Amino acid sequence: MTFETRLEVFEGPLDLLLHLIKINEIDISDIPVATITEQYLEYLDLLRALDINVAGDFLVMASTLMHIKSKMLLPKQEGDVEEIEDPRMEIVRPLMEYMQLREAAHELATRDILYRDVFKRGSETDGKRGVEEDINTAEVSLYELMDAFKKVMKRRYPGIVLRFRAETWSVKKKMVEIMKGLKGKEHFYFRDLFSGNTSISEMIATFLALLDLMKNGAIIVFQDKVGGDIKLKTLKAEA
Amino acid sequence: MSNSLKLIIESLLFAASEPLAPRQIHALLPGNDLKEIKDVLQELKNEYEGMKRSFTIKEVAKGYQFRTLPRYRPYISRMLSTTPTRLSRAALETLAIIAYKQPAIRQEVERLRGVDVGGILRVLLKKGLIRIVGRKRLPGRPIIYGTTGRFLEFFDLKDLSSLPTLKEIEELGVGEEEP
Amino acid sequence: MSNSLKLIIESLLFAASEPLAPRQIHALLPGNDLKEIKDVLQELKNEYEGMKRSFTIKEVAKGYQFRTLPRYRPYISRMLSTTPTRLSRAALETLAIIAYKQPAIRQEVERLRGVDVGGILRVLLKKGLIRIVGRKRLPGRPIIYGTTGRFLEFFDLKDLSSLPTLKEIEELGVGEEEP
Repeated sequence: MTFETRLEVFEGPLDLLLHLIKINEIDISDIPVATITEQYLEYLDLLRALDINVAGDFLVMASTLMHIKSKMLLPKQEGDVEEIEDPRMEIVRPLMEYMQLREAAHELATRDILYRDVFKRGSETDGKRGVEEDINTAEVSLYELMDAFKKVMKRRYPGIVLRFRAETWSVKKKMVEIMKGLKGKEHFYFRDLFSGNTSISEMIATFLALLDLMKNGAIIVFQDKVGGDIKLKTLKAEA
Repeated sequence: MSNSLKLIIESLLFAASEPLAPRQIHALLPGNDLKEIKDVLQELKNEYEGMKRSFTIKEVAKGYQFRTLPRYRPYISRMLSTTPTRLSRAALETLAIIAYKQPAIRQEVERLRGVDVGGILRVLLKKGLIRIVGRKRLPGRPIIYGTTGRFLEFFDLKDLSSLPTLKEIEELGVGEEEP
Repeated sequence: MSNSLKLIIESLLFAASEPLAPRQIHALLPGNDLKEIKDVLQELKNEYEGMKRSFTIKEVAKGYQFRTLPRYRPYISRMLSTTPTRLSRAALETLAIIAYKQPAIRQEVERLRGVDVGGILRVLLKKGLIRIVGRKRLPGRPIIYGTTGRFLEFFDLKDLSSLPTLKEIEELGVGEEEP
């Protein structure tokens, strides 16, 4: 069992970049910036085409990539004796750092985790009190104190500006839903995927689920003609 | 009798918070028959009795449960009585208001919470989390409350300025309603 | 070494809901010196390891705790019918940064992950895996985060120094991205 390592498809710009490097089988120390930039932008375009808000972080990386690309195009000064740093280091360094900590995160996930792999005495049997609950009952944390105050304020001043985070949707569940929806059907319109979705976060979950299914090779997404409606179908149906 | 079945059942008894009946265990291990499970439970019980440890397996409430022996009660109850106290939700809210609004008077806290907080203030005073700072120059000279050094210790804060501001709480999206 | 002290300590470990540090046990049994208590704990740990039962004593979060062995996981999780706490990859990565770089501020975490982590910090705070340590002497006095004892308990770590060392970049191949 993996520890939810593939829940989010692309966590952030670095994650997407690493993915592109991997599928292109590129050496991280010698990234073909032009190719990668192109693919990176294609991905962003895809997101936009699907009306998904592209996080600012992705855009910042896009401009960084384009900047590096333009630097790489500059003709090398013949007479330059001074060693100029490879402009790609600007992304290679954070990428390497990111890989390092991602590895650390992965190692954490493979430890004998309490309530997943090992159990202490007297864990609750009714299933309702999972870890979350347990974690909160130990002692009062500072978080709880802050939370308590927020709740009071909200009760007293219902109109106070509060940022409600929309319900969190499970990408896994969405994946199951999509697969169920496709069952027995030849294809399915992409836009219909979201017809029942009631919030932005649900839509994002649906979309992430779709990306994950694509990545797993469970479904393919296609258009009959350029600019046509996007449809999906399971790979099985195609065979 | 398979040793692995015995250890599986033992692990279940160990991790359960309530006594486990043979039937419940059977439901979890349908591959083994009830009779066998009952025998294993009995064997485990006998085994622990013979091991002379500080705990054993007892048959209680139609089930089996790990329990410490009565003679260790004094030590265990001493331990349980010293574990950190959990604050009620009401106490936590009151404490939070005092922490953020201090110096605060009772009326202010009650205005925000919408209920009487006399009893809770006493609890917090007793726990040493709040203290009386003085009296306000207002009719009735109401008592002013503030947090204590123990409060900082309790929440592992270096000083009061380390208390996150409301804006910072907002930025974390704290205060989200439970689903 | 007295057998009765060993069994008293065993009973405490057995009844405790959190890992017990030698110091905590010492506070409960002031008649015995700390060194002796530490020795007994080590002896108990070795004893259980040798007993080959379904549970053993582990050194976690600067204390000792009875825990089941990983191989009994399927049966116990079926019994508890809880979905194990799921930390998203984002949460795990954020947690890893805070664990390795602590004390860490949000900006540092965001620089390393390349994305906003506000919501994730909230989740980790809520789960009690990280805590607010204080504020940094920087413009805006940003909040400093660190990991908690629960983090150690959760990830089966004796203390922070037992975190696996960060791998050198050269050892990391891009190819091993997905497990």
